[in-house]
Amino acid sequence: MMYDWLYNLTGSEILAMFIVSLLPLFVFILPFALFAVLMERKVSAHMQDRLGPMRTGYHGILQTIADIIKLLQKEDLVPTATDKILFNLAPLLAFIGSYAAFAAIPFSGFFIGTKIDLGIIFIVGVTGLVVAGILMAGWASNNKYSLLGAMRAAAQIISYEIPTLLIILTIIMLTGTLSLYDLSEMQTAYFWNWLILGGPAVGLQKILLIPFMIMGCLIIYTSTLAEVNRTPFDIPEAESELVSGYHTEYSGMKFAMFFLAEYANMFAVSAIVAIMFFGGYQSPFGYLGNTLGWTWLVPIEQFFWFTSKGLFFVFVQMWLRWTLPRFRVDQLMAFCWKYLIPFSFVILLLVGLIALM
Amino acid sequence: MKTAEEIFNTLKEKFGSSIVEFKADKPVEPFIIVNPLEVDKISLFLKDEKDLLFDSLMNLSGVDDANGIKEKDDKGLETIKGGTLSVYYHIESTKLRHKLTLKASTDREKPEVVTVTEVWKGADWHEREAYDMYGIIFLNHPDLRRILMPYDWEFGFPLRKDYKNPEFYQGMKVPY
Amino acid sequence: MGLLDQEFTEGNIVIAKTEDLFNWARLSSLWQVGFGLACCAIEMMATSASHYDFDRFGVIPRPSPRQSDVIIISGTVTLKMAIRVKRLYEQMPDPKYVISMGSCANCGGPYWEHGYHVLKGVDRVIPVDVYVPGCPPRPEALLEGLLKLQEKIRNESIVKPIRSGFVGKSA
Amino acid sequence: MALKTEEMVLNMGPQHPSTHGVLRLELQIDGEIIIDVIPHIGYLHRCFEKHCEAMTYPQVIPYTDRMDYLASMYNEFGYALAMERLMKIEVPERVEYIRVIMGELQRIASHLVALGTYGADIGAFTPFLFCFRDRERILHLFEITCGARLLYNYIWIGGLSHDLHPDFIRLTKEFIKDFRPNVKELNELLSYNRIFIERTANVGVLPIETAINYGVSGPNLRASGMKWDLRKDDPYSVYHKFDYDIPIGKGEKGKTGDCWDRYYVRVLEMDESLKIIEQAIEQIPDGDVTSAIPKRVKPPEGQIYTRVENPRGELGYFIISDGSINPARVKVRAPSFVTMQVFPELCKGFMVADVVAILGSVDIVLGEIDR
Repeated sequence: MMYDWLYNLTGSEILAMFIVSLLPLFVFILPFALFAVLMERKVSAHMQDRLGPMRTGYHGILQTIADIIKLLQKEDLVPTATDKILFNLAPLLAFIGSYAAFAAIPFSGFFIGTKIDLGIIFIVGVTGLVVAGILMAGWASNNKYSLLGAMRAAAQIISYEIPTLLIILTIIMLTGTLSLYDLSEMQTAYFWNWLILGGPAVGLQKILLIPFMIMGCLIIYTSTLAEVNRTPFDIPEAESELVSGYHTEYSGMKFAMFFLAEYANMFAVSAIVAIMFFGGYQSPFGYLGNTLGWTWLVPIEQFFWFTSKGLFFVFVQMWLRWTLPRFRVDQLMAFCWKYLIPFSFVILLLVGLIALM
Repeated sequence: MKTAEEIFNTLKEKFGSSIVEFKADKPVEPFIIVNPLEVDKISLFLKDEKDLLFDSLMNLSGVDDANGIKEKDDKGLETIKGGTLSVYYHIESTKLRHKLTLKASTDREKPEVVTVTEVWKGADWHEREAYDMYGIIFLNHPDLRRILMPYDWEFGFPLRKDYKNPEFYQGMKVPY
Repeated sequence: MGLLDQEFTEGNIVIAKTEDLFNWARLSSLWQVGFGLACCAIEMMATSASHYDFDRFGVIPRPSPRQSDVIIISGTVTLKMAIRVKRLYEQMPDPKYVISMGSCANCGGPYWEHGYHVLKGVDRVIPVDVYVPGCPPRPEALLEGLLKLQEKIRNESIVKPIRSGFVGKSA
Repeated sequence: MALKTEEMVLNMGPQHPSTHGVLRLELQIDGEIIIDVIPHIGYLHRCFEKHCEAMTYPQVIPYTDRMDYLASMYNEFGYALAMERLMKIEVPERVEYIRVIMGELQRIASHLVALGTYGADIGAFTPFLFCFRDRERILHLFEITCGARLLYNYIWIGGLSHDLHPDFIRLTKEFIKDFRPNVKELNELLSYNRIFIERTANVGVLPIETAINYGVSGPNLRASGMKWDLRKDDPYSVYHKFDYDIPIGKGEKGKTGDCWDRYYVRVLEMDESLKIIEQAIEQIPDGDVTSAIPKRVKPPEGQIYTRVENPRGELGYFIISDGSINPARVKVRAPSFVTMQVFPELCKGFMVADVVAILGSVDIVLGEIDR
């Protein structure tokens, strides 16, 4: 583990812990957010017969960096009639909420922020801060569009947390663990051990599980999509209705925080789907490092597989965004309460029965 | 399907002196001049009568006839005294496929016409526009405010022929 | 003013390099206010659509003025609208730029003489950086206007300008 | 215990991503439910009618372009038609054919903007760019004909400013060939998308009696189920020589006259326009397009109301001539102006998101509302 390795290296517990917990942020999340924003623009451009950013570096690869530097030096506007404390606190909270989640995500067997046993519950809990941040932003902005957006966001995120949790519960019930690390380790070796294909179970049980797992995967992907406010569930920041929703009044770096938090969140939920159903950091067909006997290569391969899986789901999110129209707020709620939640309950029940077999 | 002349005769029979004149001497369209204070009743009749059924108002336009006495003050600014402002109604029956033009002329100093919004709802904004541009007061109109010009515009009615543009509006210079 | 603008009284090599970086960032990510006025707005939309693709230059429309850097006044500014345009401009955070697109926004265009309700040039209410002539300007003309604006930004400085009479004093 | 709630006034516009210009809507909302909508217009009032009185008759044409800037050709068409009727000018047949071709191309271009921005209003941004991509082809056709992309000054009283470019017919045929599959693509991407139907069907239903009483015309009236098209019902130009249908709303996905019907009627109309163009470029006769242009436009004293079927509905010109070279009065009956009046009726009881959907579906152009 990285912590042990660093502890041996530095000889200081605090320093080792500090570096380990900061590493995901600097090694991964910030570059990822920068990359994801660019990817979004490139994906959308190529889907729309355009080219996207072209003038900053080769095919515009420095575009997001330019955006961030620009946002950093923008004037920091705080409108007069806002609730100043909440207004300044809100982006921070949203930022913390989405970035803290990364602490428990296993990027590889070697590289994991903190190997807590309640990993999945921690992530679900800590992303709840985002809702608080959004609500604060909407309220403090003293703007009706922001308020409407924040109300929509709160209602939506809380509602869609239920199907997410029900599916997570199903998985917990099936595997008996809350730790994301254990969950990933369980689906090791080959892709038929992934939970979407029934997990490491064998025989009739595995075959019976497959349809429910696929359904569960679709449900959790849909509801996490709603939790991170992506099309077709992007009503809290619906551009054509609410200008830009809860962050209408934010400018400069505070807006960038919301912006980056959104993209970090996208990856976080994609990672959850990847871990729960697609084997996390496990390779679909063994490791080159094991074959060649280079053990140091294995974590790198794992990291590669994990990010590829995560990025693939992020790409699907973008694909959906640039294809689908968006729901109306009542249809969105109806979709959650009338379809997703009953279905997840049925899955929970039936998977429980199968697991008893 | 009825010609304008037949409709004029029907109206004349029904309303008598409220229907002033049938004018067909100029190209291209003949029109009927009616009393501005009776327009609503005439319109209602036109809409409801079985063989007329004018169910749609195509257009309603205010017009400055500019037929008063033109006066120049010492600065060379021209004002028009007296004469008339008119309202033209272009109506049509989508069922019987016939069209008709009505004209109501009113006094320039005290321009008052009865509204037809009760008859054709589409007249609402057209009348507000005529008020905005010519200052024609539509009696009984539900919401007679300016529509195109700013609500606080106090420099007169711009489409009148003797309208003078102000120098400044809210600190912004208006002329070129 | 942006956060660091004119915080320094004299230039040196560090500041010069920072300045270059900042200017590069500013000119490569000019987010525009998603705001159209009249006919020119259609050409502006065509410029951001597939054929001409504004996004190549890093220009994306933002619905909220708070998050934008450049406002393209695309069309006739009427007296009723001028107050709102001004308000919109004031809502944008510094550094902010204005492109006046089309004859109407430049000087009143075809409405200059008899337009009793037309503001003859948007520069009567807000400061304009680049004027793009045409009625309406072709998308290529708007792109040229954007390149001109980028050129202007490239030569900006974060050093406080030295004004005669104030040399050496904290003005 | 009943919860005490308060109504809220939400100001939408003049700067708002989906008001299609500078319209301001004052929404009275209870939560997200619309109680009342008050439209405020005039933010683009460019004094068209005052300019007409100051200009000579031919000089008015560039100003008509700038009213409905998405359908400039048709605005010129209507004005030229009114003047020709007032002055009793016989127009060469070739001119009429070219006008029809241009008008129908313009109708497609205008509908493409309407459909694309409607998609963007509902939240699908990609169809918007697809529509603009196709529209660019039409603009190219206009450009080789008269040199302008958006505002043309092409149709003059009694004729046209230029004859067709030699390549025009070939390029138009190519465009038609390429465009048909693109309409199919649009249908797959947007029209029959389940979420799109959910958002638009049964929303903002316009009953036919209300529509007629308000004077609503064009695709919005046809979507309510009335077969009323001035090209057939009040024929002008050479439209009677072509074979085409008038698509009407059938309530396929919801009630007749809902947003989806209004949207889909426009999709179908593009197809009918293609048919007209195809027939027109087959039949187009030879001739001189400038021969009937009068040297001096000085109509006799009189008045005329002429209307044409603009992409947005009935575009009427009411021209009063006092015998001089300037019009005494030009009043434009703008279809969007009339349609906008019925808008508050459509919105009541729906949600904030539906206001955007309804506004997009009636397809307004602010330049025409405010003139």
